Amino acid sequence: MSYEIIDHESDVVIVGAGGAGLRATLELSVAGLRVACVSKLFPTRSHTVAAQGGISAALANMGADDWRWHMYDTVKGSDWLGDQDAIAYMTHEAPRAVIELEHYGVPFSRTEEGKIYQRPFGGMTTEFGKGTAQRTCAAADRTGHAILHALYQQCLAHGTEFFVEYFATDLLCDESGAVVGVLAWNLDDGTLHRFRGRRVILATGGYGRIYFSCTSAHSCTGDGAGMAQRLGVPLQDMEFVQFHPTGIYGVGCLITEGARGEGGYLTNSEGKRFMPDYAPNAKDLASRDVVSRSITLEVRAGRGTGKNKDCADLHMEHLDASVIHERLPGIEETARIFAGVDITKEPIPIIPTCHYNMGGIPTNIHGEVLDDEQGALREGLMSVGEAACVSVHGANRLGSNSLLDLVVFGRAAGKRCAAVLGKPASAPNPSKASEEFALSRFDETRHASGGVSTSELRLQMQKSMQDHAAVFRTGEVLEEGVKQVTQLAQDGLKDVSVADKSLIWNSDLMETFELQNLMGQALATITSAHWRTESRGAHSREDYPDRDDENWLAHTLVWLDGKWESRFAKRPVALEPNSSAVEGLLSEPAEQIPLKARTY
Amino acid sequence: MAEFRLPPMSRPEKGKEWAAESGSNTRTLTVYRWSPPEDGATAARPRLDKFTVDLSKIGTMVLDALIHIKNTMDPSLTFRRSCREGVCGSCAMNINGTNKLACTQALSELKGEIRVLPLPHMRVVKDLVPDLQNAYKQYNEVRPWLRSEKPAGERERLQSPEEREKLDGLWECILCFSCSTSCPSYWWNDDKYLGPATLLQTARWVEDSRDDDTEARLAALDDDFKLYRCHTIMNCTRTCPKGLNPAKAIAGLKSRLAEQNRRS
Amino acid sequence: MKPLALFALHRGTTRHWAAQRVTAVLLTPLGVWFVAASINLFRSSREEVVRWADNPLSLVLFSTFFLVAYWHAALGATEILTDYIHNPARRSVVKNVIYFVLGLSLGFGLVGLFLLARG
Amino acid sequence: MTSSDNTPQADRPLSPHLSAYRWQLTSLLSIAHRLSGVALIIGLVALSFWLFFLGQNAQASALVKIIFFSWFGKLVQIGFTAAFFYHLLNGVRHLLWDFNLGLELPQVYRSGYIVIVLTLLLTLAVWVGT
Repeated sequence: MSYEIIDHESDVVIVGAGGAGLRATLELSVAGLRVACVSKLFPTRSHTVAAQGGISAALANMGADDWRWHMYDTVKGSDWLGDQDAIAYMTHEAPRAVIELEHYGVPFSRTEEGKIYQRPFGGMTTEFGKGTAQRTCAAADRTGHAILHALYQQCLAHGTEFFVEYFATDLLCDESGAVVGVLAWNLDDGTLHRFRGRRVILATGGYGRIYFSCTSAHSCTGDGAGMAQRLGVPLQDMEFVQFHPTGIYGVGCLITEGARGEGGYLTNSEGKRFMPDYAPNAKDLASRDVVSRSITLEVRAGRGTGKNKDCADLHMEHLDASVIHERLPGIEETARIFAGVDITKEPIPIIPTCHYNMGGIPTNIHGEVLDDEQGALREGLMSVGEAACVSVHGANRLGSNSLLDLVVFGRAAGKRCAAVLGKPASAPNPSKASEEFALSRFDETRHASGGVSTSELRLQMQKSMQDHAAVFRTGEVLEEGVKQVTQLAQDGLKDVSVADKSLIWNSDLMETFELQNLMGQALATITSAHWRTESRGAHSREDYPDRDDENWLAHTLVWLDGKWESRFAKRPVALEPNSSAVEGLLSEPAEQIPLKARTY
Repeated sequence: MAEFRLPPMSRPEKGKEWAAESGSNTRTLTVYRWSPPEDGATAARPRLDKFTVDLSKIGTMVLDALIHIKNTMDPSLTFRRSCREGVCGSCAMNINGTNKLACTQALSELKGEIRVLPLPHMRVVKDLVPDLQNAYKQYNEVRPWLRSEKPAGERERLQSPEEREKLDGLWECILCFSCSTSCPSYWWNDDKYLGPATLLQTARWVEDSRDDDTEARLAALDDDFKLYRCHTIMNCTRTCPKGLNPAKAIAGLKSRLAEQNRRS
Repeated sequence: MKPLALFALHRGTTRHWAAQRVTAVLLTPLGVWFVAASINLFRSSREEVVRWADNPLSLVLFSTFFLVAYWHAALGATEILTDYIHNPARRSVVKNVIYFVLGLSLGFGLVGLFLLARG
Repeated sequence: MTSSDNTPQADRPLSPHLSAYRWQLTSLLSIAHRLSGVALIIGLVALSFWLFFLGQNAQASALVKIIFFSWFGKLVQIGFTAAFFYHLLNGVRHLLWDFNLGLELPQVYRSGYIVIVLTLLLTLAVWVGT
């Protein structure tokens, strides 16, 4: 094994060029620090591009609104697992963040007065749950596309250096364990690169591909969290996986909640609108976990639609064709291509589909990674976006809060780096051992020649997760799942084979690295789900149907050791919104949202 | 001189015929293959491999077939893909003679044997992965970001729904470069002609009521090549997987530039 | 775009583009006239052609058509050369050769026309 | 967009283009416009020389006449007529496009077919009707 390694030095290395990575990159470029943004995808191909409905902010363009109402909705949506100080910060920052995006050139849809158009979204209310809020700022139904492109364009405007189609395989540390860089593989020419920096920000997105059916892109393989896990960093709240109520039946492509925001609704095989039975007030705009469970219950009760009676119908044919054309053109296209449905005439068959990972690398509101239950920081390492868990989404994310999360915390992380790092300075060197580890792992994986192909192993994992850790969960089924996935991780990965040994654009090898990353997160997800014996938000245990605040009002931290064995700890939820973490950051104090039963 | 024929070493030769899957409903795909030479070896010519897949085992799109081939027949088959729903622009390729996104091109809509090639007239990195550096560079060259001297203020810049509507059909571009690589003019002058994708992006900013740099943007196009190699062949519009109309956007740029030059 | 923009003066490459359009616009009616007028001309005897060329209106229209057509041809040829010949020096040489040939042939045509008109 | 300097770009093959891209009405009519234009340049030169010879004397014109009335000469003339009408009609199409008219794909196809049909009809009219 001998690889020539090309060296790069900067102040901050950012891994991932989706919404969060680009926002952080931009902030640092503006601050005059040297940034290297390393991404396995060309920036505008990141999964942020697929976000449809919009980005929430209490701009009050469509009627009265207040960031504290937004905060209330987010805390309630999170089933009180979200940290209230972080949520206060995010919702407080939201209007500024969205205005900033507009200034960057995002082509938002407009109101008659020329302001940013805002649509209703699930779980978004006024006056602490009393009315329906129109809070979600939209660029038709391609808001993620609009934001991602604008952020990339702003980075170009600032001359940021991108390393595109470089796959980061492992983090590099110095002798003390502080993170000082990454090892990355340039797909274009097959060379290995060492990116050294005083800080590394992981902005690698979610890991939706642990499931067989998901709305996530093929590239959503949680590479950052995988790297962090190998370093012994814990992951947080991994059992909380959001199933989006409306994925297209069979293919899993997303139909935005904005479809219901604009007036769409769900029916069962009897043609009946069933959501009012489950959520009398919010109806079809209840939060996602509630709607997903309702659909699943309808199907279980034999009232599913379709040939196999295993889906529900999403109706938009009653909407004005001009509304669809102006505000939901992408949905019209997606439904036509993937479901063969003309939404102005017929309903779309939909099914809850794995969509978002609330859990991830635990961080504070500056994106700095927490290493244990006491909140000690991992030196040099930061994380933002879906890869991270701040936590603002708690047990269930509200639609249109994820794009907000990206830009608010991407910016916060950039600001923190700029504040802490000051002027450009040289980066420390990684330790020999750390480099050795990364290099030998690269080489071993490349030459893996076991008995099972990467795709076969991946399929087994995805099926296992799908069958054992979906919308509803029970201890027994989870236990079987834990067994299966552990075995796949322990024995399967050892026995994997990489058929292609080349170095240039070897996608077989890349998919194997991705599978290694996925596997750790699949295991973290299913073991955490097994560990948490209550139902909260997206985590629905049939054997423990109630929320248990006495024992479980806490974040789950899960570590994996070298043998893929899990270890757990609880970290308290921040219930005080005006904590020291947000001191001086809120223009006015936030009020604590007291615990109560969650109904819509 | 423009080379209308491929250089000898670029001409694909007959490749391997992979063991066909059995089933009552199969389709054959002919797929362009090329791998860079391993250390010291000399480069081989590209080849066209034949794969026959059982449609009952896979999804409905060309991308599903390619993934199936990669997963079950030849793991070394390489192509870009990500969102699989037509929004990220990764999997643009030449399918049965026109450029499509493999993820939104239904197999059932294609007749006969399916021929899958990389985007046309591009340097091939491996199999179906073309080198897009030049296209990205050209995109950067038109300074595709909002430029305005006016202070933005505390709130959003106002833009009427009518002004905003002018951006429809422009901002949705996913930079897949299907259009540029369908354009013979771009084939012959890809180093100097910006191509439909990048020109569409220029139009996106020229038409934006919030952008104040229209004049400079147009003036930057005023040479023999950047804009004027467009001869309204319309292959771009014909092929755009998102149904956009780059040719129309370019026509708009030409007339705006003409008017600007007349005025000044 | 205002139609007038076509007929106005332009700078830069726009001039070439505009000139191509202006000549095209002129050639449309002139071309139709030319076809109508010349349908039988090619098959006519020399005397008939002479009689035809003797008419000042035909002569003016024909020479205009002739000149504009050559202009349009030269612009079109340049466009093709710009597309296909990448080396600027070589392109310039070929362009000049073509311009020379076109100029020469235009000259021959005009001389012929002049002779015919004189009878 | 950085890549290291030792990229083996020179080895990379060029992907198939002209030979692989499907001909369709858009590109066919476009190249036809160009080819008819080239033909017409040749026609224009021929016209000049016809005038020149005609201007000379009776002998020269007699020779020209023989050429014109030969079957080959006729064929060439029919070709020029078709090229002329095609270039003229498609040129009008181009002019409309320059005024931002008819650039939607269905319109492009419709006008394309109209140009083909009109070219055939007009050529026929000239050579059958006279």
